[in-house]
Amino acid sequence: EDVILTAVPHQTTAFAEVYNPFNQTSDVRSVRDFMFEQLVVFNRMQGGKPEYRLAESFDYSEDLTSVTFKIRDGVKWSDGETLDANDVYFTFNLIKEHPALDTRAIWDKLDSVELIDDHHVKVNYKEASTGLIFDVARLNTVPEHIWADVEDPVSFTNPNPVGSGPLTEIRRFTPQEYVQCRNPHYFQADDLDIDCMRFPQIATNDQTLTAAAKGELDWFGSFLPDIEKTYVAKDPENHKYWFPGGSLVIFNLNLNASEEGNKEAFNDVNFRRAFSMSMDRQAMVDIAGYGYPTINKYPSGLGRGYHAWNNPEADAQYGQYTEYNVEAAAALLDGAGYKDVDGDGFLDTPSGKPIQFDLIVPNGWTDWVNTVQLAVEGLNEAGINASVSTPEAANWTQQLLDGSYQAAINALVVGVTPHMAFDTFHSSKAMTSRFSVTGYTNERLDELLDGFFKTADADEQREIMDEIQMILSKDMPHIPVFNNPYWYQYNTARFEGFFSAENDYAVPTVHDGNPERILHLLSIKPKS
Amino acid sequence: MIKFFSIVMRNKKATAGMLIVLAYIALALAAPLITSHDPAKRVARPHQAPSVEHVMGSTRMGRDVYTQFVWGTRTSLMVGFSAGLIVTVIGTLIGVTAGYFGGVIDETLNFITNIALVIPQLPLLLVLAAFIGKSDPFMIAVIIGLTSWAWGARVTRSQTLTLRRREFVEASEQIGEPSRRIICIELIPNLLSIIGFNFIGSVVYTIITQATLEFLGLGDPLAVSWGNMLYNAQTSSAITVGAWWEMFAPCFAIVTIGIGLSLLNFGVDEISNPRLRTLGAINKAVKAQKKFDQTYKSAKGAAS
Amino acid sequence: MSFIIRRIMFYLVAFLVAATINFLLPRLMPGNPIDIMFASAGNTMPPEAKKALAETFGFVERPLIEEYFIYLKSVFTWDFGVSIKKYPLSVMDVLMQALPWTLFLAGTSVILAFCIGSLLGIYAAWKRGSGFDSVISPSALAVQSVPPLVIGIITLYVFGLVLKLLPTSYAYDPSIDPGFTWEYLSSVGYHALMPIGTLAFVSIGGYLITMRNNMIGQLGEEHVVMGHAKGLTDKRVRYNYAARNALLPSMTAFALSLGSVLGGSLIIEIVFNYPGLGNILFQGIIARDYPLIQGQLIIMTLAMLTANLLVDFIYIFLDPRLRKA
Amino acid sequence: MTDQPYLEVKGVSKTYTLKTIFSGSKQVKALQDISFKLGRGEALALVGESGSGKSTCGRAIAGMFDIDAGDILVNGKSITSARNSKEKRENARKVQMVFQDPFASLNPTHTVRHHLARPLLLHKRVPDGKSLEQEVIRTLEDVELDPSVMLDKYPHELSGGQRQRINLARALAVGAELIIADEPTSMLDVSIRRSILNLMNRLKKDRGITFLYITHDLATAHYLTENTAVMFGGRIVEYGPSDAIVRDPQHPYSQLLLSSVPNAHTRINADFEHARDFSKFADKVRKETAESTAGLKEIAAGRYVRAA
Amino acid sequence: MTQSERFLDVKDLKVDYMTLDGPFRAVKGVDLHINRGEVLGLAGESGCGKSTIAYALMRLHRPPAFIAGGDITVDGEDVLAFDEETLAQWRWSKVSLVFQSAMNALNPVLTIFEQFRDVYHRHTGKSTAEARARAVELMELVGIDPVRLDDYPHQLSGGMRQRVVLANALILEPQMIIMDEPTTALDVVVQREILQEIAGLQKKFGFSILFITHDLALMSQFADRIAIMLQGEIVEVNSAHEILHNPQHDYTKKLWDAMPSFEDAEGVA
Ligand SMILES: Nc1ncnc2c1ncn2[C@@H]1O[C@H](COP(=O)(O)OP(=O)(O)OP(=O)(O)O)[C@@H](O)[C@H]1O
Ligand SMILES: Nc1ncnc2c1ncn2[C@@H]1O[C@H](COP(=O)(O)OP(=O)(O)OP(=O)(O)O)[C@@H](O)[C@H]1O
Ligand SMILES: [Mg+2]
Ligand SMILES: [Mg+2]
Repeated sequence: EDVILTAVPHQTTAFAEVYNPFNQTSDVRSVRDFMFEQLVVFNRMQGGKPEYRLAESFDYSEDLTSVTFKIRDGVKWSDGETLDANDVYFTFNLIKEHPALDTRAIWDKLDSVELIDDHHVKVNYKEASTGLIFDVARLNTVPEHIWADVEDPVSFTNPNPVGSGPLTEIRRFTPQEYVQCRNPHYFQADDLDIDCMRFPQIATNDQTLTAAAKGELDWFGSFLPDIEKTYVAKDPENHKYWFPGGSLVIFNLNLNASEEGNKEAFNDVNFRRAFSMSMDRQAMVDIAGYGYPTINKYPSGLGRGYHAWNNPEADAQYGQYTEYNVEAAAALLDGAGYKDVDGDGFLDTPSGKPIQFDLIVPNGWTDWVNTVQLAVEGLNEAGINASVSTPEAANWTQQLLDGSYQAAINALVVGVTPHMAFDTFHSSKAMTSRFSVTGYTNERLDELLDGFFKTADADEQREIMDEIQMILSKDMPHIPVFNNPYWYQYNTARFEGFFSAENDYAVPTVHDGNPERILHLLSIKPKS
Repeated sequence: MIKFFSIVMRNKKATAGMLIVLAYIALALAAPLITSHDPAKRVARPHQAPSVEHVMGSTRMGRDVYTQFVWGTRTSLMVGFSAGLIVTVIGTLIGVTAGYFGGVIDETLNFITNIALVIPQLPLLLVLAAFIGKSDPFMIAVIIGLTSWAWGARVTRSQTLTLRRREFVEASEQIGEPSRRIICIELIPNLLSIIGFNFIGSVVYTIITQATLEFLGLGDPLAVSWGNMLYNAQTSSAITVGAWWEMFAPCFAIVTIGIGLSLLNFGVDEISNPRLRTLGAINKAVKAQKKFDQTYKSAKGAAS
Repeated sequence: MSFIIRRIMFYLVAFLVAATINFLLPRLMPGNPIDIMFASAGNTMPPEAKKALAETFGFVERPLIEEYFIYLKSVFTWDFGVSIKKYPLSVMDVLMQALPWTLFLAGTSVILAFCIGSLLGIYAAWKRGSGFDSVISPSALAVQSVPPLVIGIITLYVFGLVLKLLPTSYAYDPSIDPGFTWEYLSSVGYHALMPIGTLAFVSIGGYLITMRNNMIGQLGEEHVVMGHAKGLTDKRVRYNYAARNALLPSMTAFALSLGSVLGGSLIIEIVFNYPGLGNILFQGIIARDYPLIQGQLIIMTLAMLTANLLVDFIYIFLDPRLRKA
Repeated sequence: MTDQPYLEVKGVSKTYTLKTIFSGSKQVKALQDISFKLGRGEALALVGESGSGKSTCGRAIAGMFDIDAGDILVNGKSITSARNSKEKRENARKVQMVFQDPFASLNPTHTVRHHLARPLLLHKRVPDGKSLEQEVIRTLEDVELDPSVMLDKYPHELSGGQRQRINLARALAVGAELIIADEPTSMLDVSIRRSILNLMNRLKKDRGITFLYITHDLATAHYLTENTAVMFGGRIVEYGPSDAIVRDPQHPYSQLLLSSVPNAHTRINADFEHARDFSKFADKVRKETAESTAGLKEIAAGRYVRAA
Repeated sequence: MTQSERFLDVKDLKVDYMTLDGPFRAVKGVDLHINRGEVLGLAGESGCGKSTIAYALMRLHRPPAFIAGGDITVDGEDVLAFDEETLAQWRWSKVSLVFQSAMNALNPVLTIFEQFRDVYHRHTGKSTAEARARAVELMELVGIDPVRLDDYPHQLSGGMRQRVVLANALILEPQMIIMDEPTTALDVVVQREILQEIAGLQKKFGFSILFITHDLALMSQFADRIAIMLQGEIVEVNSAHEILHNPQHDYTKKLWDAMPSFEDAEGVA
């Protein structure tokens, strides 16, 4: 009798067979990590501790401009062929040749890749970095003996997948469900107690809830309204969830806003602080977010997930500005010279220009829309003429990217260290992606951000991070409100060993894009 | 107007429909007077069951359902009536013009109408609504209005064609009435019931479609409307968490206004369509005949 | 020009016009599909990779007219390109996967609704003014004016969630392998029960009312009275004399709804998570999957045109007056 | 007959093309080479079998469609010669049509006043509102209706005879000089037919209005008109003084038509064989008449017959 | 006249139409009889209730009409006492009906033969082949080529259709045929053809006819007796000869008066 774990890594209306690990849009989201493993997984919950997968270790060169991976010995592809450095080398070159496969754009920063021997691959950077490895090590190595003959690897559906991960065999595939089973040659077979994973097609949160409430799902992550009532209460013994903080939700105020009044206000730190103080973060978390997000009152936006990096100095000096206090916000504005000049009931800038802006939020992102509505309530109360606008997601992105927005809600992807989120303020990144659209630059900050990965010394990094936090807390270029939850629910009726708040070993979600899910899979065991 | 009401009152269904519609219109007009909250503001704890303070409970976002219901009526009626107006004006114009002038004009307009009829409506609406982006209720009304006139145009055209063959139109031409006047003075008054039918039908269709679009998340989430109430209820899984009132209110509203308008339409149709007009009398006649047959038979039975 | 040739011309031109609207729609609207594709994912896909992908999908900057001809060619060769959402599957593959389900779901329900609605309509007209008529006809009307959406939600809630009688999702039990087995077919039927029921339910009203009104018209016709005078049975008069003629206008509505079948079940498919075209279209719209949307609209238009053609033929078949001039 | 006829129809033809479903199109020759003259204040009856083109002929004269060939002169001027809309309207004014169905020719949504005031206004026959009212009343009196009760009635409140009078009144209000009456009494009750006929007769005699009277009914034709044209299959088969045609029809179809007019004084022949023979005979006449292409021949002064 | 000679006997027939303002009496207590083999003409102006009587005699009146009183006896049988099934069997086999306009009386979607067959089947239960034979016989009787049996009504001319209806009425050899303005829509030549046909058939088979028309001249050519109707009542019944030469009631006189005859000519010679 096979041990089958039911999981929902992705919502879709129908599955279609695509086992190409470079495909970003496929509905089959159990290809990466479970079918094709990465070189190294950096465990975010453990401060970026490397968990070696296909690589057994890596070494930087002295000047930090190259890194050499030692590929694990004795790893076999699911068809029995040996996996070695040749495959890794082949894969690096494959994505170099086909930029559409290079989804993390690593070849922008790579100079070359060298095959040292059957067990060693050396990756040469364009410049020194200790951060680039987070992207480089995520490479999903594919078998050279198969992919070398593939004509167009971009549109290749890889119908008979040969992989290196724990589950490589597609036992059953229908548009409504597929079952992915054990790799007969898995290198870590001893730690794998799951024979198969079953992936039912589920299209909406509602349907997830229906299935989950019936206890049909073992490992999934979905927004479930009133989770205590709708899910946990159905089987309090086994229905569990854990929502660690993830991506950082912020408000972007466009420092280059086209409206004079807005620009003047946004460029005034007092205004930004008053803005921040008008945010009822708790209500946002509780009402818009159903209590699931993690409130973020770090003036730098650091977030509880990186609390280990926290600089208490920043809290002490600027902590007041992330406390909800509309009177204080109003007083601050008043003191800075904001008055209602034109008598419309809202404040104008010290130079007498009207402040009026829409906070844009993508239509359909309900929790955000509600968050913005709460934000506007607070802002209006403080005398700021803000309103909500809900363009389509595409339009929202567009406005962010071309800088035509005034103010927006946005989220920053967080990485292994806080560096990733903060790096969006690096002047070189300005306006290159929707994450770096504030228009704030600071030379000292650039230096610090650059320096962070130039060193492998932990204390030095710590110092740099402290100063970064001070700068960001002081200037408050963006207004953090909360960290989105990592959506993660599980059911212990049939399995145990799930990560949880008590057993917080790694980010626990089953979603594609969470490399740590491989660690999670290996720790799940059937209940005896 | 008075005539219209007295006609409506002749038919029970129409009267019932009329009352419902009037009730909603009153609700929409009196919205500021009969609500004490801001429909878009948090005024209660999330998902409070109906109580004296919040007679229809509160939404997940802590808004007052009753207030949203009442203000939503405004939106729905506004959208329904404006789209209905657009549909009716375009449909009537095209239909009457095609039917009256005939020939190349008819062929052209009829062709356009037929094309508009074969282009799948709902999908097109969805695509348009999604692509236009911020589709506030008024925008939706315009989109629906501009894409849904074909049916009305077709019906109006065929009715105009019948009328056109009626001799009074030919007589008007004979005395030298200009076309414009013939259409407006001679034809349109005779088309009123069809136009009314088309209008009311479009209003129902629009209200339903708008709610559907909003339910699918293609509307403006900030608008206070029944469709958004549904959408919000759906995204907060109101039913699953037991907050049935959040879902119930918009469902009830859409269903009753739909029924009200349709009954009105049905009744007006029964009144204006001579074949359907006499249904009440028919029922009475059937009863009268039955009664006669019985007395006849019993009289005969007694006699023999 | 004979009628047939004129009709065929009409169909051709209508198709072209629809195809052109189809072509222009996405191009006139804002938003780039590739951006949308990654917007919500929070993915950090770099511009280079995006551009490379865009080219794969055929989003190459070209003069509009050139693009139009390429598009027209693709329409006539049934090659709508690659779906963005379901990349690397072709649009045709995606649609063909969903098409049978929608055909089954919507086709069955339209036919059901038509049959039940028409029969009830015939009976209501026959007994016009009676208790049956005065209850069923306004109710039909009421049902007709209730959005499918609301009925869908209510049935889903009552039968699926509260009573737990019927499945709330899928076209068949996912653990069953498709095939010509009793297990599979019965599962398909079981899963289709609620969506088909809902769809049929909402459209019965329309057919009932149309049929009833036509029928009342027919019942006043002299040939129907003659049927009675000839002493024919009520049944024969009802069906062969009155209903047969009253059916003609209803057939139009019927065939047209057969035509809109492919899009008509959209809401129901979404509510019941049914893997049909409507669901696909909706996902396509959200994802700005232009090739998919275009392919789908074309197919829907084509279905609509086919249905119109069907109406033409049904008319000729049912009404001998049209067979010859 | 005066020297210049008021109406002259010269070789008028009209063919309708019917579109069919499968095969190509079918042509109906509704009028073929129709010619006749009609003097001012006179009346001409068009009689003939159903579908022979009587109404088509009337409509052609009323200018309701374009004819394929020939010419129609009213008062010596071709009706197609109008160069601008004013002339056209003036032409249209002179020739008015009174239709068969008195109900269908009145707009159910308007009152009698509307129906009469519009033509008066359109043709500027009134200087102001007050004289308009007087003019409307006068017109009503012309057709022997009581203005005090009629003015604000709707068509459905009127009897058939009253409706037909309003139709006539409308034609008068326009200022018609030639009235084409297409079976104006066939939808009326027998008992009021006579009064409409009398009215028309009076209009003809007292007002000098010219009538083209289209009918099935030879007796009324005889009663109202000076001349009669018998039509069959889009052609005139016989033309001449009504009295002469009634008493002594020359063309076989005219004879057949006349012999078929019910006569209260002769019992119908209830012999089965006779019925069959009559039927055969009628078919023969119809067939021969249809096939013949001969032209009209004058057989006496003002009497024309087509060779059978 | 003995009772048994009376094929149809109607006493005090009252027919009402139910309107929204209450019942409206269209037939106000009519007494009427037709002897065997007799042609009774029923004349009167439009709306006086002629058709209403015709329908009521076969109980074909449909709501909002209803029979409010009276007796109808046909061949000694009480028609008003029949139950539905007896009534259906009785119709057409004893009394048939030729409608006002044959154009609309035939079912447009059935072939001529099918319309013969369904009535033949229903009443005799005989096979299609026998129905065919009978239909051919009847078509020949009314002078239409039997190959037209497989045509649809719209493919026949108005006169032919009227004859088909007539043939249809004869199929079960009824003892009476009610004819409601059987020739109104036709031109005089065709009208005469049809009328002679009817007269011939009547002579041959000897059935009774209730002949309804508003054309008095036509009626006096054909009927044995004539009843004049005015607003739901019969105001005068007499032999055709008497009605023609010696009308009693004012209304009858007015009817005669209304028809210009050739003698009325005022035209120019
Ligand atoms: N608009 C039309 N389109 C096609 N054919 C027509 C049209 N109007 C008349 N016809 C045909 O032209 C012929 C003459 O028709 P018309 O109406 O003039 O006959 P009529 O003598 O007035 O007959 P009736 O006595 O029945 O009124 C008929 O065969 C008719 O079918
Ligand atoms: N469905 C109806 N509802 C109400 N009244 C009706 C209805 N049908 C007929 N009548 C009335 O009944 C009366 C008799 O009608 P009927 O049809 O018997 O007249 P008729 O003598 O046959 O007239 P015609 O010569 O026009 O056929 C008329 O006054 C008519 O208005
Ligand atoms: Mg005519
Ligand atoms: Mg009658």
